[in-house]
Parts: sequence; C-alpha cells; structure tokens
Amino acid sequence: MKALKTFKLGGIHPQEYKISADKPIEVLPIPKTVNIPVAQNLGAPSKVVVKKGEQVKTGQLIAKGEAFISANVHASVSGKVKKVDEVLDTSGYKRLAVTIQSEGDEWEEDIDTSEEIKKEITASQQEIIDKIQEKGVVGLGGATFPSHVKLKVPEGKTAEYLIINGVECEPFLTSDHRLMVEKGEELMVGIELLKKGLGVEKVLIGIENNKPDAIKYLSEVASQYENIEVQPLKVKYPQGGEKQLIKALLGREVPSGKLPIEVGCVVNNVGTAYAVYEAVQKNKPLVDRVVTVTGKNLEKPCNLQVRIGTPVQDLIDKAGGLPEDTGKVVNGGPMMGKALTSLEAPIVKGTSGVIVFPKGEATRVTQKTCIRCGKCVEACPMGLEPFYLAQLAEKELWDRAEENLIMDCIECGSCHYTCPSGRPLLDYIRVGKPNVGQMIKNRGN
Amino acid sequence: MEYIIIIITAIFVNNIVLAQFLGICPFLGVSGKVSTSVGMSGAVMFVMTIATIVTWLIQNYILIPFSLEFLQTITFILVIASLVQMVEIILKKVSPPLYQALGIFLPLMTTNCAILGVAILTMQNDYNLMQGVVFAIANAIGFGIALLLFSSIREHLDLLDVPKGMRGVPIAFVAAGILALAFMGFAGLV
Amino acid sequence: MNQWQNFTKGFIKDNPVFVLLLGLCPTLGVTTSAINGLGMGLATTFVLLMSNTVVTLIKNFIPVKVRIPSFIVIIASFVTIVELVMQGFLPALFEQLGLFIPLIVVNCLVLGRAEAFASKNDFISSVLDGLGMGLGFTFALTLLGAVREILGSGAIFGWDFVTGDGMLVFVLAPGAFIALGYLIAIMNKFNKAS
Amino acid sequence: MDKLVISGSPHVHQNTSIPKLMYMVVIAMIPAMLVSFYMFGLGALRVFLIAVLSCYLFEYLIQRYLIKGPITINDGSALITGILLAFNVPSSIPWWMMVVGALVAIGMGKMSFGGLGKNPFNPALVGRVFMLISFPVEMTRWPKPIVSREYFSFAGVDDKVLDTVTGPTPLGVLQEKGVEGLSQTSNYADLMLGQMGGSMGEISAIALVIGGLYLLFRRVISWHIPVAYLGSSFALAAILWFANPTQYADPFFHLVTGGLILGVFYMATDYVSSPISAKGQIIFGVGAGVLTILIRVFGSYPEGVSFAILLMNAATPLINNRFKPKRFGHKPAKAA
Amino acid sequence: MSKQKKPESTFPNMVLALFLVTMIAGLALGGVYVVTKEPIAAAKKAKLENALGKVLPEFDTIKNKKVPAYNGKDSLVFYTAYKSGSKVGTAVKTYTEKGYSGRFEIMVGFTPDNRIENTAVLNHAETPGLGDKIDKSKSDWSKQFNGKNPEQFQLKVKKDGGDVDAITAATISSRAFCDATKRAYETYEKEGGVK
Ligand SMILES: Cc1cc2nc3c(=O)[nH]c(=O)nc-3n(C[C@H](O)[C@H](O)[C@H](O)COP(=O)(O)O)c2cc1C
Ligand SMILES: Cc1cc2nc3c(=O)[nH]c(=O)nc-3n(C[C@H](O)[C@H](O)[C@H](O)COP(=O)(O)O)c2cc1C
Ligand SMILES: Cc1cc2nc3c(=O)[nH]c(=O)nc-3n(C[C@H](O)[C@H](O)[C@H](O)COP(=O)(O)O)c2cc1C
Ligand SMILES: Cc1cc2nc3c(=O)[nH]c(=O)nc-3n(C[C@H](O)[C@H](O)[C@H](O)CO)c2cc1C
Ligand code: SF4
Ligand code: SF4
Ligand code: SF4
Ligand code: SF4
Ligand code: FES
Repeated sequence: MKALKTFKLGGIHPQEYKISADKPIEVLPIPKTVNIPVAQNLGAPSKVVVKKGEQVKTGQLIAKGEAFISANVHASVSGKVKKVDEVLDTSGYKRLAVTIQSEGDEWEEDIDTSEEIKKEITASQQEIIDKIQEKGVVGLGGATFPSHVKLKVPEGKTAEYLIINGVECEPFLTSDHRLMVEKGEELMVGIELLKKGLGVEKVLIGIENNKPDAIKYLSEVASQYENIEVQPLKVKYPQGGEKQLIKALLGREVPSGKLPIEVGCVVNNVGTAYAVYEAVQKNKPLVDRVVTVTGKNLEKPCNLQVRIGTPVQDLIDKAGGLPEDTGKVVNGGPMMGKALTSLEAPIVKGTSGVIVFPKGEATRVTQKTCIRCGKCVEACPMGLEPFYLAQLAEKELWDRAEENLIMDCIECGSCHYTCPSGRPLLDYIRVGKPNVGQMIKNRGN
Repeated sequence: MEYIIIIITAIFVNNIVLAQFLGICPFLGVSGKVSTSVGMSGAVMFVMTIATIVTWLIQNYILIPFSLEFLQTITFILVIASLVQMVEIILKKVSPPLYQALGIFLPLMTTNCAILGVAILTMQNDYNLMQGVVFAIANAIGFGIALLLFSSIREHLDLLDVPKGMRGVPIAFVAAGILALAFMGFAGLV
Repeated sequence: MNQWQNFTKGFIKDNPVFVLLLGLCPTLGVTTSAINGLGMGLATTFVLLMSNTVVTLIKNFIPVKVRIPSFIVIIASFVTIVELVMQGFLPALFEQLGLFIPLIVVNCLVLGRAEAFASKNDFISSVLDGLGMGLGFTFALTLLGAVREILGSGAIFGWDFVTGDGMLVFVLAPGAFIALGYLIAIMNKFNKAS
Repeated sequence: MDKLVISGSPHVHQNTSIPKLMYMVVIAMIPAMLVSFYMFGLGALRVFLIAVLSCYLFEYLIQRYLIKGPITINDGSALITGILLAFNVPSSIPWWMMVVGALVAIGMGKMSFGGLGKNPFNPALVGRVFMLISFPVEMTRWPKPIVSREYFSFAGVDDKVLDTVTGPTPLGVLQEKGVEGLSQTSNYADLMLGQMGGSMGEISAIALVIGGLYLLFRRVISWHIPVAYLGSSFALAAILWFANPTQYADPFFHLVTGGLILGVFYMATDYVSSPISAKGQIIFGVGAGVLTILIRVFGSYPEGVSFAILLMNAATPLINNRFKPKRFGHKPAKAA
Repeated sequence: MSKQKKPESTFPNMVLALFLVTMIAGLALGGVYVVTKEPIAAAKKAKLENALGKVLPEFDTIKNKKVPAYNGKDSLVFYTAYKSGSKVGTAVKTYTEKGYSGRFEIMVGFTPDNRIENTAVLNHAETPGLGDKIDKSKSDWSKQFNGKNPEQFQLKVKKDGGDVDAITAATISSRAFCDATKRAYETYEKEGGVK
C-alpha cells in the first residue's frame, strides 16, 4: 500500500475515542428559549436590529454585520424577543445576546424547508457571495470566520485550489464525519457553489483514514463532478489546521503570518460547505448546525442537529443526562475546546461538540520542572520550541518570544499534550501572545 | 608545525581564562549576554595583537639593548594605555562601524590583565615577532571561545531558577569550574 | 563614615574579592596554597597602601585629564619596586607568584581605589582605605588559598595533616573557580545575615 | 452537581511522566549492570549501593536543608545519576571516594543549578571527571574481570592484592604501547562481551547496545545523538586507520572499547544537557565523536568520552541558540 | 569637600604634571634598582650554586660553556667544576619538552667516571601530587639515578624496556625526566665526557 499523505513536521496521535461515529444525526426538539449571542464570528460584533417584545420568525435577521469582517445573525426559532442583554457565553464571559422565547416553529416565507435536494446552480458568482453574506454563513471549522470574506480573493492573488476540510482530527468529535456520510449530495452542491464563488477549478477534500465510510461514499458522489478529488490522509493531529492540511495535500507551506491564499488555496470546513448549500439553494440562514455530544461515561453519545442558541443542558439531557462523576464539560474538541463554566451556555455557530469528562480526567496533573526532553518541540506542528516560549513568557521577555516566533503558534495544544512534566505550555504561550501582539502594534505606531 | 603547537596550546590546553586565569574580570563582567561577549572578544583580539607587536619591539630594541628590563612593567602598561587611546581615536576616524562594535569595550582593555599578561608571557617565552603575533591571536581566540561558551551558558541559566544562594556570581564560578574541568581533557594534545 | 569603618569595610562588607569582585585573576591564579595567597595579598597591600598615599598627597597638583596616566605611572613604579625587592630578597616566593606580580599594575582594585577613593578623600581616610582594602584582599586570598590547600593537598601553610594527597582538583585550575564560587555563596549568606 | 472544572485546552494528556521516562532508562541499564556484577562480583555491588544511596541522600539533604523546596527524590533522576556514576568507576574504588563523587555529581553538578532540568552539564560526568582528576591513581587502576572478583568484598580490598589483580584497559594499552601492544591482548568477542579491564559499566558493548536499542524503541531517546556520535567517531577513527594502520587502532576497536557505547546511549542523550532540535543533536553528536577520538588518539588521557560530552554540554546552549527546529512557513535559509 | 583649586587641564600643565610624576617615579625606581641590583644578582647566583652544589661533589671553581644538544634544538650549559685545579665533575643543565605540562629543566651532575652524581629539578609545572614527585622536595624517586652509569643503566622507564621505576600514575613525567637525563648524558658523551 502506498503511504498515506500527511504533514511532516510535528503532530501527535492521541487516542481517538470516536464513540459517536456510527450515530446518525438526530434533530433536537426546539428548545423553550434560546440565547443567541450577536458576536459569534471572528471579527467585529454585529448590530442588533430587533427590540425587546418584538415577534420574530425563524430565519429572521436579528443582528446585522456591518464591519468588513463580521456576519449577520438570524433568529433560530420563532417567538418573542424576551430581552436583549448580556448573558454568559461558553467561556464564562458576558456577551450581548438576543433571548427568544420560542413559540411554534414559523419560518420566514422565502426559506425552502423541504427535504428535496436542489442541485442546479442558477446564482451568479456575485449572487453566491451576497447570499452567503446575507445568510450569515461563517466558518464552522471552529474559527467562525465570515465565509463571504474568504471568497473575495484579494487583488493580485489567485486561488487555485479549494480545499474542503473533512479531517476532523480532534478525538471524540464526529459531527463532520456524520455530515459527510449523510449529506454527501448536498455537500457536493455546496462545494460547487464555493467553487463558483471563488472562481477556482480544482477541489480537494481531505479526510483522515479513520473515516473509511466517508472516504468511500464521498469519492462515489464526487465522481459525478469534475475536478473534485477525495484525498485520504493518515491520522495525525492537527491535520485539520489549515496550514497543516495544505501541506499534507499539496506539499505547500503557507508562509509565517500569511493566509492560505498566499499559496493559492482557500480552506473551508465541510459544515461550511453544507451551510453554503443551504444558504444559496434553499435561502436558509445559518440557524442550526450539527453538534457531537459525547464522553466516555455518557449514556447515549450522539450527533444532534441543534438550533443556534440552545442551552448545552438540553443536549446533555438528550444524551442521557450528566453522569454522576462529571468533572468537566468542554465546548469543542478535547484539544482545542473550551471548558464550560455553566451548562446554561448556548450552542453557537462554532460549536462542533460537547464533551463530558469524568472527574478523574478533569484536573490537570501538577506541573513539574521542565526537563528539556524536547518532546514538545518534536510535537509542535509549527516547528516552535514550546518549552522555551513558555519560559520566555514566564519571564516576560517579549522581544525574545517574538524572535522565537511565538506568534506562529496555532494553539493546537500538542505541546501540552506530550509534556511528561505536565507543563501547561499553551497557557503560558496564550499569556504571551497578546503581550507580544501589543508590542508589535505599538512599534507600528 | 611550531605555530600549530602554539595555537592549540594557547586555545585549548592552556586556555588563557580557564587555565591561566588572565582576563577573569571581563570574563565575568561581560559574559552575561552573548552579544556583548562577541564584541569584547573582538576588542581583545584587536588590542592584544597590536599590544604584543609594539611591546615586542620596545622590549627588543629599547629595553634589552639599554639593559632596562627592570622597567618592563611600567613601560608596557604605559604603552598599552596609550595604545588603547590611540586605537580608539583612529578607529573612530577610520572605521566608524568597527568603532561602534568595539567602542565601549576599548577603555576596559587598559585594566585587562590578559593584554599585559600575554605581552609579558611573549617575552618570557622568548618568542620572535611572528611567534608572538600568533601567540597573541591564539590567546585572543581562546579567550573568545571561553567567553562565548560561558556567556551562552549564563544566558541559559538566567531563564532558570537557580537557587537563591547560588544565583549570579557563585553559580557562574561553579559553571566556569566545570568548564575548566572539561577543558582538562585537552591535556597533552600537543 | 568614620575612620574605623574606612579601615574595616574591606574585610567583609566591601571585601574586594567576595563582594566587589575585583582583582580576580591573581585571586584565582596564585591561591594554590595559603602561603602564596598571603604573599600575594601582602604584595598587593603594599602597592595599594603606597599608591593611595601618594595619590591623595598629590591629587591637588594633577590636572584632571592626565589623572589616570599619572596614577598608572605611580602604581607601576610601586609594582616595580615590589618586583625588584622580592626578586632580591624573596626569590622563592617571587617564582611561585610569577606573572601575577607585574600584573598587580592592572589590578582593577588598585587603580579603582586610587581613582574612586584616594583622589577624592583626605590623607588619613585614604591611607586607612588602602590598608583596609589591602588586608581584606589578603584575607580573601589567604582564605581561598587555605581552602584549596586543605582540600587539595591535605595540608595548611605547608603542614601536612593527612598523609597522602587530597583532591587534586583543588590545586588545579577548575578547583580555583569552584572553591571561589562556593566561598562567595557562603560570604553572601554571611553578609546578608549580619 | 459539583462545580465544573475550568482549565485551558488541551483537555487530554499523554500518559507519560518524568518518573516513567527515568525508570525506562534504569531498565535499559539493567543488562550492563548484571554483566558488571558477574565480572566484578561483590565489589561491584558495593560500589553501586554506595553510589546510589549517596546520590539519594545528598539530593534529599540539599533539597531539605539548603534549597528548602519540594522534595523530588522519587523522580528517578538521582537513581540514574548514581548508577551511571558507578558505571564510570573501577570496582576497586575506595568507598569514600565514591561518596565524594556522588556529592560532587549531585551537589555541584545538579543541585547548585537548581536541580532536575536546570544543570547545563551532565551530573554523573561532572562527578566522574572530578574524581578522575582528583584521584588519578585510584581511578585508573582497573580490576581484571572474573579473575579479580573473589578478591573484592564489601570491605574493599587491601593494596597488596590490588596490584596483582588489576590491569590496564585496552585503551590504556593502546596509549602505552601502540597498536602492536594490542594484538597480544584482545580479541573482539571478549571486547563485546565485557572481558576487558575497565570501569564497571563500560565493559560489555553488547549489554549496553541492548539497553540502548530498548531506549530508542520506546522512544525515550531519539536516534540523532547516538547515530551522529557513533558515526563520527567511527569515521574519524577509520580515516586515521586508513592513513596509518600501524600507528592507529582500527575503528571497530574504538567503538567497542572504553566508555563510548555507554556515553553514546546513556550520557550524551541526557535531555537536560543536550540540544533540543534534531539539527542541534546531530551537531552535538558529531562534535562529541570527533573530540572523543582526538582526545584518545592525541591527548594524554587514554579515554575521551567524558571530556568530549562535557565539552559538548558546554556548547549546548550555544547550539540551541544557533540551530532552531525546522520552522513551519519559514525559508530554510532563514531558520539557520 | 576639597574646595582647593586643581590646576587647569591646559596643555603645558598636563605635560608638566606628567613629566614631574614620571621623573620622580623614574628616579625612585632607579634608586631601588641600584639598591636591589646586588641582592638580585646574588639571589640568582645563589640559586645556581645551590643547584650545582646539590649535583656535584665539593668544588671551588666553576667554568661554564654552551654546548649544542645532541638532539633537540636548544643548547645545554655545561658547568665544569674544579677543586684545587683538578676537575671533580660536570653539571649539565638540560631540558625536556615531554613533561605532562610541557617543558621543564633539570640539572644533572656527572662524576669523572661518567656516573650520575645527583640530579636536581630547576623548574617544572607538573601536577602537584603526581608529576611533582620528580622533585626531591616531594619524593625520593629521583634518587634511583644517583651513582648510576648510563652505559649500564638504561635511561628509560621499565614499561619501555629500561631500568627506571616510574612514579605511580605519573609515567609521563618519569619518561620526561629520563628524556632530559638522557639528553644530558648523550651530549656529555659526545663532548668526550670529563676530559
Ligand atoms: C484577521 C484575519 C483576516 C483574514 N482574512 C482572510 C481573507 O482575507 N481571506 C481569506 O480567505 N481568509 C481570511 N482569514 C481566514 C483564515 O484564512 C482562516 O480561515 C481563519 O482564520 C480560520 O482559521 P483556523 O480555524 O485555522 O484558525 C482571515 C483571518 C483572520 C484572523
Ligand atoms: C489546530 C487546529 C486544528 C484544526 N482542525 C480542524 C479540523 O479538524 N477540521 C476543520 O474543518 N477545521 C479545523 N481547523 C480549522 C481550520 O484551520 C480552518 O480554519 C478551517 O478548516 C477553515 O474552514 P472554515 O472557515 O469553513 O471553518 C483547525 C484549526 C486548528 C488551528
Ligand atoms: C589531573 C591529572 C594530572 C596528571 N598529571 C600528571 C603528571 O603531572 N605527570 C604524569 O606523568 N601523569 C599525570 N597524570 C596521569 C596521566 O594522565 C596518565 O594517566 C599517566 O601518566 C599514565 O601513567 P601510569 O601508567 O603510570 O598510570 C595526570 C592525570 C590527571 C588526571
Ligand atoms: C535518556 C536519559 C539519559 C540520562 N542520562 C543521564 C546521565 O548521563 N547522567 C546523569 O547524571 N543523569 C542522567 N539522566 C537523569 C537526569 O536527566 C539527569 O540527572 C539530569 O541531568 C538532572 O537534571 C538521564 C535521563 C534520561 C531520561
Ligand atoms: S481540531 Fe478543528 S478541525 Fe480538527 S476536529 Fe477539531 S474542530 Fe475539527
Ligand atoms: S500549541 Fe503552539 S506551540 Fe504548542 S504545539 Fe501547538 S503550535 Fe506548537
Ligand atoms: S515536553 Fe515538557 S519537559 Fe519536555 S521539553 Fe517540553 S516542556 Fe520541557
Ligand atoms: S586586571 Fe584585575 S580585575 Fe581585571 S581581569 Fe585581571 S585581575 Fe581581574
Ligand atoms: S489560531 Fe488563534 S492565534 Fe492562531
């Protein structure tokens, strides 16, 4: 057998625990209330356009993205706006959100809610981009970057490849996997739309080899299209990181501090492609997404289609309730996700999973002294020296941290994962990055 | 061959700092940072070579012919002190970049016993002028190597939490001692 | 500062070796035994005392710009005197101390005291400072020499109190660094406590 | 429900720890340890016990009374230092010298810098070289394997017997008598199995290689330093040998004698005192290999491994500054 | 503090001050030099005579000459000793480059019947506790040379097939000592011994 492609530098292979991989996507019933934060995307928060007491329909615009990098937000249920106020978000910060008391499920008229797959593409390139913007589509791979911005290739650059990220390299998570297996046809249409929007010819879909059913099925579907190729990849974290994915698929290296377009690529998550399909073909805004609810001791791990704004508690109830010995609940994957402070926090556009950890695995081991074993360096996919960056951050030597490329860190956590001394390297680096960023900014002025 | 022996002896076997104990103060004083230690080594090489040439000429054409060897110490130190002044003035005019690099280290040379020490050792060893020059350069290289190794060790130690009692000078000396231990491996290399 | 302090500060509080870190080359170079340390210390003390004395006497007759050259000439003269006298009357010790006698002239301790103290203070203070610093230097060298001799040769001032050898490292170069490192650590602790 | 635990990502952790790594190194050293017990008998056991116990004791005392920090003697690193120190001395070493060596290794080599992870130099080697230079007579008197073992007991042995049961190491013979001297004394099978004079842990190349392969296989160490070290010393020895086989010993001889294999797998690879990046480790290995052979062939010490590794330890911070890992998204030229 | 006016740093002032300082220093030094000249010469002579006295039988007059060494680059100094006009022995100041710490010099005294009367180390930098045992003040090792005729007594350590017992763990110094002695003897032989 030919060796599978993957990226060369660094990387780790944590235990996979894809326990919900064969659970079909179920639709979670509409919650009683939703809290929809208005700043769900990377970039500027959007401006709220509804008032307390107003009656809204599902899919109605409730916050408008006005800045260049920002995105529209839509009501995910129909009902009455109970308040426009700050609520605790998934990471425990207060954020402005629109709370809606749901009543029935009445959709905006122009939204096509049928199951029928609409393959024919009628929209022009500009119309596709406009639709994506209008319907609030953002990247569902985690960074929630507004997708319409990505489609506008900057002057002087050309996009050569559209890369669809079906890697799902984080342990536990299976939402992208299920989407690929169940919605292959729609996905392809979404990809075609993105292709047209970007004006590129070639598409590569990267999928890790631990999802053979998805690889097989998507290859079949893709064969009906031109220039869409499914590329199986060796399992290795963080292959889903766009820089690593491009390296794995094409051998190209995105230069430090630059975007993928520098090497002629645009990367989109499979969830994003699906959302694009819905936005353009069905006129449906991004009001729901697939979320994996999982954990070793959870009674019924599952993949759920969830309205944005649904409290995490609802999802966990659906999965059989919180086990006795729960120690930690994480929003996102175990490598990059954030620990939840409260189960009342709402699901947002960027939530790909909710993972429940038992007590024994919730607390970190006490950190010991660094023995300079170099395992973190070996693991770092960016070729950094995490132990050294952590030391520099600890001693607040920001200029040396910058020289040693602290800003290149993609916060994948591989370093912390491997460290035999249990050093929270990424924590130190996270403290360092804003300081270094500030220093660079001050220098600019 | 004879020159190679002089070079290897001066750099490794009888390293000026680690075995002969000359130039310890700059060794300790400027070894906190790698960048300054490079500048210092450059300045030492420059002054040491010139000083050896000039003192050699004085020794062999003035002091010995007139039987004034007992004035060696006083003439050498005056020569070195004025030489340093002159080098400073000339460098400033002729090569500003070099002056920029070495400038702040030059005044320290007057009280650097490595310079005077090498000049005196050259006379004690009865070297001819060429041997003296090679000897001076080799010693400067030996100084540079020791300083470079040592400053990078110290820079490394600065990031770690050395116990309070040992922090700073004491641990620097212990590290220098271990470095000197390691250099003993070169014994008998020539 | 009273005169008593001018004299005593050099022993512990401002010890030239342990605290000010001056004159390190001879400190490391000659202290293979206590007697060598003592000899070197006394030679340096003589130069220090005499140069401080002369400098404080003539300080008012020397223009500022030629201060340093004049000091160097004065110091070098006393060093040469020490050299000549030792060569004539203590040839064995002179051979042991070797290169480090002429090097007293560049000992930053000597020039440093002339420049920083004697050229600014009155006669009595300068003399006491020179003597105190010199004796502090002597104390440090003798102590280091004694430690190295005890550990390295199992002897003190030439008197063998154990048969056989000690840990040879301490009479060699690495031992000088190591012993001084730990002595400074101990002195630091001592200074902080008092 | 209790409060949820909050912590930054990642939320999963590989199942390793410092003691686990350290004990794997200890396991890797067991074959060589058994060989030394077989060859040198009770005398060897005596030295091992003294070395290990003193290392533990000094580490404990210093942490407890001088540093006054947490006590971490159970992390296994003092055990490694103790074993390696014992590996590096002859089994006839007087007990108090071994104690001094342990004090120097742990006290000066390690704890003075702050303990595990802080020391720029390999503690066991600091102790060993200190002993070699302080006690040159006792450190270069090598009991003959098997022949000597009945003479050694826990009490040590008296000087009269010593002279009859000690002999030179193959490298010592090389130093004294040159290549002809060797041909009478050694055959390769003996050298590989440990039938030669030497320090306790260095004699059996085979036992050491078995442990080394185990470490590589368990990924405790990476291949860079061992391969670069072995390769460069072999290459340099081979060049000299081709140039003049009557003056210089053949390269295989250099590989299997002295402490080369011991140094290559167990001491040059010490994480704390060796470079981090792959490139840096290769430079380190090549430097150590070249220095080892230079010292053996041209220096006055018959063996150069300890010095070579210590010298490269000294260069390690510099190497770490110069040779960074391959950076993602930077041109290779710039990374150097 | 001292409000006294210092001389301005004008050029004449500076030159004058420096000149005066140097003058006085020079005079003082000259004085000390004159005073110590005698003792220094005496000390040097005493050292040489001391060494000669150790390696030669009693004598009253010394004549010295330089002789090129039979090998090596330097020449050796021969001190021929006379008592009441007749030769009683020759001391050879010889050297070796092979010491553990490089070069050292020794003096070897020969009696007219070509035996080694005695040896003395003039200077060395061998390791204390090891190589310094070549010096009589540290050990009796070098006494084994006394009274030996190098014709019968091979000046090599036993390891190298000679007759000299090496110092334990200091073979290198022992070898070097033999090297220096041999150089003295061979040169002495070439010169025709005590003619
Ligand atoms: C400040 C900023 C500006 C960006 N601008 C663009 C852009 O102009 N075009 C584009 O295709 N992607 C752009 N991106 C998106 C990135 O390519 C990337 O997809 C996004 O940061 C999420 O990546 P991640 O999930 O790997 O972190 C931008 C991202 C950031 C943070
Ligand atoms: C360490 C790391 C791992 C990632 N893993 C994945 C992944 O497995 N799947 C994915 O779609 N995006 C992943 N991302 C996000 C991608 O880098 C990239 O932002 C995304 O694919 C862009 O698509 P989107 O804008 O449609 O979200 C990861 C990012 C990082 C930094
Ligand atoms: C620090 C140190 C200093 C040494 N000094 C000398 C010395 O001055 N003279 C000498 O012959 N050997 C000296 N040696 C020993 C030599 O390295 C070598 O082991 C010895 O000469 C071999 O001779 P052997 O066969 O008598 O043991 C010294 C060794 C060490 C470790
Ligand atoms: C692969 C490996 C090799 C080691 N080698 C040594 C060694 O040569 N000497 C030593 O004292 N400790 C060694 N240790 C133990 C420990 O890392 C060492 O004591 C540290 O230098 C103490 O800070 C080793 C540990 C590991 C994991
Ligand atoms: S890391 Fe990012 S890409 Fe990989 S599975 Fe998690 S969310 Fe998906
Ligand atoms: S978190 Fe940053 S430093 Fe750590 S491995 Fe990932 S990229 Fe490297
Ligand atoms: S993995 Fe941990 S112990 Fe090893 S070098 Fe990195 S930070 Fe240090
Ligand atoms: S001159 Fe004095 S202070 Fe300067 S290096 Fe030499 S001894 Fe040290
Ligand atoms: S992904 Fe946010 S800083 Fe890199």
